[in-house]
Amino acid sequence: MQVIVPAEEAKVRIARRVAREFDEQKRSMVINLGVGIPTMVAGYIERHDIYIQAENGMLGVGPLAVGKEVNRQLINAGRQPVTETPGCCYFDSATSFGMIRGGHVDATVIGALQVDQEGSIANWIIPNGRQLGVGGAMDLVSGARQVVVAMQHNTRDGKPKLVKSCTLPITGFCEADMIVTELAVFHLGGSRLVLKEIAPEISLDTLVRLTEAEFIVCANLKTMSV
Amino acid sequence: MQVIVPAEEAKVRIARRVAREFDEQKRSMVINLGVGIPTMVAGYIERHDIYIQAENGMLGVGPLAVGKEVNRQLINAGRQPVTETPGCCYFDSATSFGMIRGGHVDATVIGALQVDQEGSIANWIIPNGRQLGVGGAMDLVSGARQVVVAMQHNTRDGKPKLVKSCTLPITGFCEADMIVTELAVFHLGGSRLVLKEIAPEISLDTLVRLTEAEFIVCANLKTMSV
Amino acid sequence: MIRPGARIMVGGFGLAGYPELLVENLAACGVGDLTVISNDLGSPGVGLGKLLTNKQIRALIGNYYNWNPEVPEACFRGEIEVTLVPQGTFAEAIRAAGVGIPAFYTAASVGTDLARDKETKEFDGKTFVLERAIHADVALVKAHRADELGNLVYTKTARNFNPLMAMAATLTIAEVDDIVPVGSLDPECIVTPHIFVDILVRRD
Amino acid sequence: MIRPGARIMVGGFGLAGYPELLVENLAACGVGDLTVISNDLGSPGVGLGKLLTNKQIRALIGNYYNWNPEVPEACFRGEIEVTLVPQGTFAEAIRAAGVGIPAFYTAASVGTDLARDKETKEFDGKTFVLERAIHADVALVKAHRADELGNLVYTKTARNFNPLMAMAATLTIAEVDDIVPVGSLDPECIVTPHIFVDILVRRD
Repeated sequence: MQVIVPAEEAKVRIARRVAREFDEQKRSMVINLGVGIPTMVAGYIERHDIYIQAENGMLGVGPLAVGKEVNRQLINAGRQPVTETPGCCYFDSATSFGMIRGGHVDATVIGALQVDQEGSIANWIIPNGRQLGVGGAMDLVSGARQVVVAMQHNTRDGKPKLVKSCTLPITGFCEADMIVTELAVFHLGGSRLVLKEIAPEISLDTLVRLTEAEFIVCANLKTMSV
Repeated sequence: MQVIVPAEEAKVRIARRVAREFDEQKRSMVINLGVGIPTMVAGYIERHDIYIQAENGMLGVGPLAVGKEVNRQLINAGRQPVTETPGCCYFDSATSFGMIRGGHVDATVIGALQVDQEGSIANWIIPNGRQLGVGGAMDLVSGARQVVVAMQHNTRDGKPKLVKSCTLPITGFCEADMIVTELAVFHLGGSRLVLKEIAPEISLDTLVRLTEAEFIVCANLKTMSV
Repeated sequence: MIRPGARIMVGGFGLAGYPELLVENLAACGVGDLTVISNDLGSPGVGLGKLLTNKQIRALIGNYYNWNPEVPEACFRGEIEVTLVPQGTFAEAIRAAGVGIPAFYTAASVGTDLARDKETKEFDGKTFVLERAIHADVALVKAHRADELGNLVYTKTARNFNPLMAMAATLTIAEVDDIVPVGSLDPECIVTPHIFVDILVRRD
Repeated sequence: MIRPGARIMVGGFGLAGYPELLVENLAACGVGDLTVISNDLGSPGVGLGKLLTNKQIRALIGNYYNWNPEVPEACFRGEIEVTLVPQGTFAEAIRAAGVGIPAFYTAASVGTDLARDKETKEFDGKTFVLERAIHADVALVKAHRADELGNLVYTKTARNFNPLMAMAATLTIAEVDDIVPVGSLDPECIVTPHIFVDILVRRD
């Protein structure tokens, strides 16, 4: 299998592109970041008025804690020790998901196993008997105002993750608003997948070949900045 | 109309009798007191581990505030300025009614316009066009573990308030657990009204004459201490 | 920011914890046809009562209007529409709107006049009534202090419905006595996180 | 105080804010056949994980067990029964039990495997799933500090499910780092009022 963008570079590219999306909205936002690539997004956000919410009960999550900063009672939803930003606050899990379910969180960035061309997301379980957990994924995709999927374009063995119809158990139907991979940026418009940006390394033909989902190409297709 | 116990004395007697009920339970309790006679109950409670909850968001309501103690931002549910007891705390109205609805408040003491022989309570409105308010009465009678009705035995013009079936709009069906008037103490047992205590001034015949509701007399009928 | 016909929520219980300045301004600007969602309506000509005296109100949703006799009078003359909701249900329904719960069940009011036309359902042999969330276009709340981000803390029983209403409206305007720098409030003691607050107005 | 077959709730998220001492004691006393209601089950042999290693668990209700691979293993061997609930629904259902709401509607999980066999209903054209309150016999919670009455305050993200679980059980036992005299805690900053707490246990 041909590697177009090496995994580590791909992850950084995705995180940076998602971060830019928020920076460009030019307004104060509250966002929630899932584990993996989504957590990396925080490191690339430049604006200071973008606040990170952790669903385990915190608004104003700072960078990961290192050394003496580590406090076992101060973690993010991925169980990583984190720091505080000024003006942060704590609350119980019902209030935390109240923010999410009530539509107060401007965006959630999540990873996914599959996303289909209608924006349905599968990211909570591979039915293999070794997994048993849903976490806050279903609440987040149904509650957050904007759902950004940040994931590598294909699986490790080269299978498409952007599919016609999810074959894995669904987290939420038609919930994705934007999908960022290392090869492309898609928006969901009227339940149709629209290609907005394409990576400089590949042609549209290559992208179509690496993508099972059907998509339409935006009239104003741009080259993804990398 | 014959006055057996003058109104002011009646109110004090009722409040004192209700207070004794809580004092005798010999355990820490949280109680909620309605406006009128119920509010007076606080003044007669002797135990120090009986805490008063106000549904507008306070646990640990102290005596009414006087003089310099008055703080416009510290009131009970009847809009009276109150004081704090040590260990008091404040919370929003949803949490406050969460305590009530969730069965955490041990008892509520409320006034009533009518109570019927099945324990249904009418205390929120007289349909005369001059009233429009329900307050927390319906939440309190359905949520508190014990519902104590504290009211004068008859209306000002001598009509029975303990009736066969309420004619006024109902606050809660079969919710009363105990009824204290200046003339008698009743319990509700298996949806039947049971006379437990009778005032020293009257005979059982007189009580029956002044009470429209049917009741059974407890084998161990006591004289109400006054 | 408040248009004719808007649904507005106003915090407070009696005269404790209501946004006095914001209500004054609303009365002064005269915008009408309002639906006002509040515990009560103050007293005649006082606090929220002013909006009724000024005939700015089309409908009320709340639970206790006996402190302001102008309300039952206007209602029975047919000038305004009043929806009474038991106080605990009212608080929970506002919270529900804030936290994305469209409806919930409660035992309060089952079988009474206030549950007429409402769906009921049995759980574990007991009957409950279905209550819908109560949303608003704008919430006017009163807090004691804010930091510059909009985190809020309250004072005593002036808290009441304010933290709930802050969550339940499209736009939340908080009137505060004091604004302090970010980081001045104890993160453990913040009652309303800034995510729920859009605009701060300081009393002077 | 915890009998075989009891439904117990335990606060905590990962290893933050769980009642370490109470869980140790529960593991030491060996009481079995438990239904454990918690966010997760710690790690293998660590925290709540001990109860599974000890075979004290009959059923789990929670939302995330991937941090403890012994859970899926035991589940798929049929040794324990696991009910997964989305985390937000889980939190809200525990609160609901505490505040006397038997059931509520949420959009989370609609149409998914986790909503199978659950009732749904439309509100304003959108579908929601009916979720029942989650009660327990005993709640084991962890707070930072209590006053002698049982008012509780927490630390940072160790708060999580603890204040909710404190409301939702017949008996609530709170493990705290510190007990201070009544009146020492700021009445505005108390998170769990003492009405919800039955027993205090101080760590030494």
